[in-house]
Amino acid sequence: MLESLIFYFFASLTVISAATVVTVRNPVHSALFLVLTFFSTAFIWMLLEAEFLAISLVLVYVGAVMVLFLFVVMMLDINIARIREGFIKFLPVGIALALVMFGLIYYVVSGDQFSLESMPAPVAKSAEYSNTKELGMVLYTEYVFAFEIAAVILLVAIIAAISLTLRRRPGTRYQNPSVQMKVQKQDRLRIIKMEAEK
Amino acid sequence: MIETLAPYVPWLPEELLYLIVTLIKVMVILIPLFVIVAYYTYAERKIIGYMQIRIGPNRVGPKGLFQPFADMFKLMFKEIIIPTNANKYLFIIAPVLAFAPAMGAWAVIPFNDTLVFSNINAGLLYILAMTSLGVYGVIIAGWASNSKYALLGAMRSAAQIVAYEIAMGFALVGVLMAGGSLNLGDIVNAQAGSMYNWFFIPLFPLFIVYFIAGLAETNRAPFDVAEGESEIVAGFHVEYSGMTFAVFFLGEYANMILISMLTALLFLGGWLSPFPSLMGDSILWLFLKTGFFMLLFLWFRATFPRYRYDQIMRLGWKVLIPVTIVWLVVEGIFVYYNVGPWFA
Amino acid sequence: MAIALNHYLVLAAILFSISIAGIIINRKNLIVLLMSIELMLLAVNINFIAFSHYLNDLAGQVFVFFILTVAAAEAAIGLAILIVLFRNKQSINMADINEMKG
Amino acid sequence: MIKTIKYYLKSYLFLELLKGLSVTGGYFFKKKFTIQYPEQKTPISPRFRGLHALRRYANGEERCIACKLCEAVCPALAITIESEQREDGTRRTTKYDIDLFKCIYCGFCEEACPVDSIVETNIFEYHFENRGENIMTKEKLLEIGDRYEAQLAADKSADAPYR
Repeated sequence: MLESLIFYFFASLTVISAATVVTVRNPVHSALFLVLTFFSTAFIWMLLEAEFLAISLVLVYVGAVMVLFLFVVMMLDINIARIREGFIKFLPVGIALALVMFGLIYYVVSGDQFSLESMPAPVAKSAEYSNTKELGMVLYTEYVFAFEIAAVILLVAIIAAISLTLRRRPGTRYQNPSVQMKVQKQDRLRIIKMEAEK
Repeated sequence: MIETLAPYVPWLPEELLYLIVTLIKVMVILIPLFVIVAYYTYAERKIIGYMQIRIGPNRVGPKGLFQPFADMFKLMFKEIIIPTNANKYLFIIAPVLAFAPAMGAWAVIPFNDTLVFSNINAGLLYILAMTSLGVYGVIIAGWASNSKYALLGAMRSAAQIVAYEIAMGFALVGVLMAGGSLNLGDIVNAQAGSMYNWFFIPLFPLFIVYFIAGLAETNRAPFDVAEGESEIVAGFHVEYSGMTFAVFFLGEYANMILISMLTALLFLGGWLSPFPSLMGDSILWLFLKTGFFMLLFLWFRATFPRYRYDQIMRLGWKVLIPVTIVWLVVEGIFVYYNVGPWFA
Repeated sequence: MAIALNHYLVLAAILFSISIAGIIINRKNLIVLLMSIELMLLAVNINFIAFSHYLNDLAGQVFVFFILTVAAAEAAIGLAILIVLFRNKQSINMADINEMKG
Repeated sequence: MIKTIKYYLKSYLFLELLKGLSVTGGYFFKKKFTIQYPEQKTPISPRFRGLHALRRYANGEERCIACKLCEAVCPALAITIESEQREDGTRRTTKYDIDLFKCIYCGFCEEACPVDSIVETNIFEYHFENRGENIMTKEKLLEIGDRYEAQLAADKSADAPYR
């Protein structure tokens, strides 16, 4: 009873905030609602006993990716009126397509093959069970190759993101603090003997 | 606890009793925390005063001991001003968002072998997730205030916290490798033995990095560019006053205490006694160690000038993260060859 | 009363449809487009985890793990492109990215 | 080479940071300089320049002879003097106003006065509660002079050897 209550609460929160993400005017608001979506989804994952992924969703998405989104959205001076052009025009098409899509998926998933009878809920895990540990076991044995590829993808993404945005502004002067720190008296100061003027 | 209470209130349904007991537990953690936060602010003013050869607050009560209450009443009765064109909801929500994760993280902190509110397996991950949420309060406050300085502070804080979280996470990975668990209680118990077994010896660079990243995560001096009184007035909370400001304040200090306690738990063996042959393990050891790091927070603030913003980023990305990565490799070698008493 | 698997699947389906609608109605706004893609991936992830739970197989969670990694990388590069675009055009309107046509 | 090694040692061992911490740590135990103001006060020099006063001679005659030197020297134009002749042929002021909002407490009036009439006392705690109270009239100045004459005379004699 409590479980379904939690499920329906967070599921409706997820759906409402997701709908707000795509309809709200201000990109900052939509980013914040996306944060809410991720957060409530994390609770739903928690219900599904995927605690490691639920926490890493909060950690990676809410803690890092969405901060990046917010950072960019707040930094750019966006003309909201311009990017909202065509919102009303495409609204019927969008809703129609979404409904069609939903209808199709619903037709498939609402069938008997996914109901409680044909696919009963698994028995609850014991307190000793550690989702993180099990996931690690699988990840570092069966999927170790895929894991390494994922690591390389992340590395490539870092390099790509940096090389895309890196630019040297011509004409700006940089100071190198470590050189400044290292400087000694004899590097800057020269004491010379000069004959006094007559 | 439920078992002991149940006979006294047989008419109460069990779920409700469970709820009440949980609430009592929460209160048992939070109320002392609030008192400590209040006196931590007093200690900060006193200690920094002493380091600047002044004597700090000494008017309210003997030696100024009631100063925190005076501050509290002042802040409670002050008007909350919402700036024109500010986003009202976000403006009010922001302090709560800064405050709630700082409180939430305390749920998994063990004070003792058995004294822990919620003994979850992924405790370390949960802590990391909670500390990363704190930045939302700052960003939303900065954006919702509709003020240049606040926005600047928010932007600085966002970039800074994302940068330092990586270093912090890597430092925690080191602890995780040494402790062999994500559960904070298990990590402390893995350090059992004498002072020599504590993790700060094999993980010394990570210990330093963790504490520095902790300073940066809590936006404390010398990394307090998000507030930066002398350059952007008060950064993200310029527009806040009264209770809303007080909530930010509470959150920041609770976070400082949290980081201090985590450093004590993860690297200094928590409640374990440094000389087990002389004195037994006790919660007092944990408080002593935490108190030392809390003092360091204040001491650093009294000593170091504020970093310039670009130098903060340089330190985070180019110094701390490489140091942690190198040390993780070194630690891997340690683990492989079962070095010392730590990885046996 | 336990929750049936198709509850989770329907939830994922709703999220997926919302994100499709989002892509269509916000087609000028690059940022919301990126966010819609994140939503879509999230819907897929819910499916994966639900199946993993009900089939008692961790493979689904491993997949989610990889999707999270790739999606984070995608978001980072997407935002980098967005910034470069804004720096060159002072706009994030999709209609302004028309120099590369045919 | 050696220099680089020394530099890296210095920065990675946090020597400079520790030095900084030891400085603040040392000051923590030093004697504090704080003065608890309303209860304790710092000593005041006899040359202290505070609130103004007009002095009298020992026989009760006011010293000011309306020479207007102070009015002339005042850089802030804070002093206004009007004068007329008395029946005994001496000249005395009828109006001697100092606007304390204009006054910059430079002490030039005191220096310029040939008869040591206008002086600055060591009173530095005073306030106004109404508009217009910032104008110190002749009566008020004389009254202050009468009240603090002992102090003023002592200050003057303490300063006299250096003039």
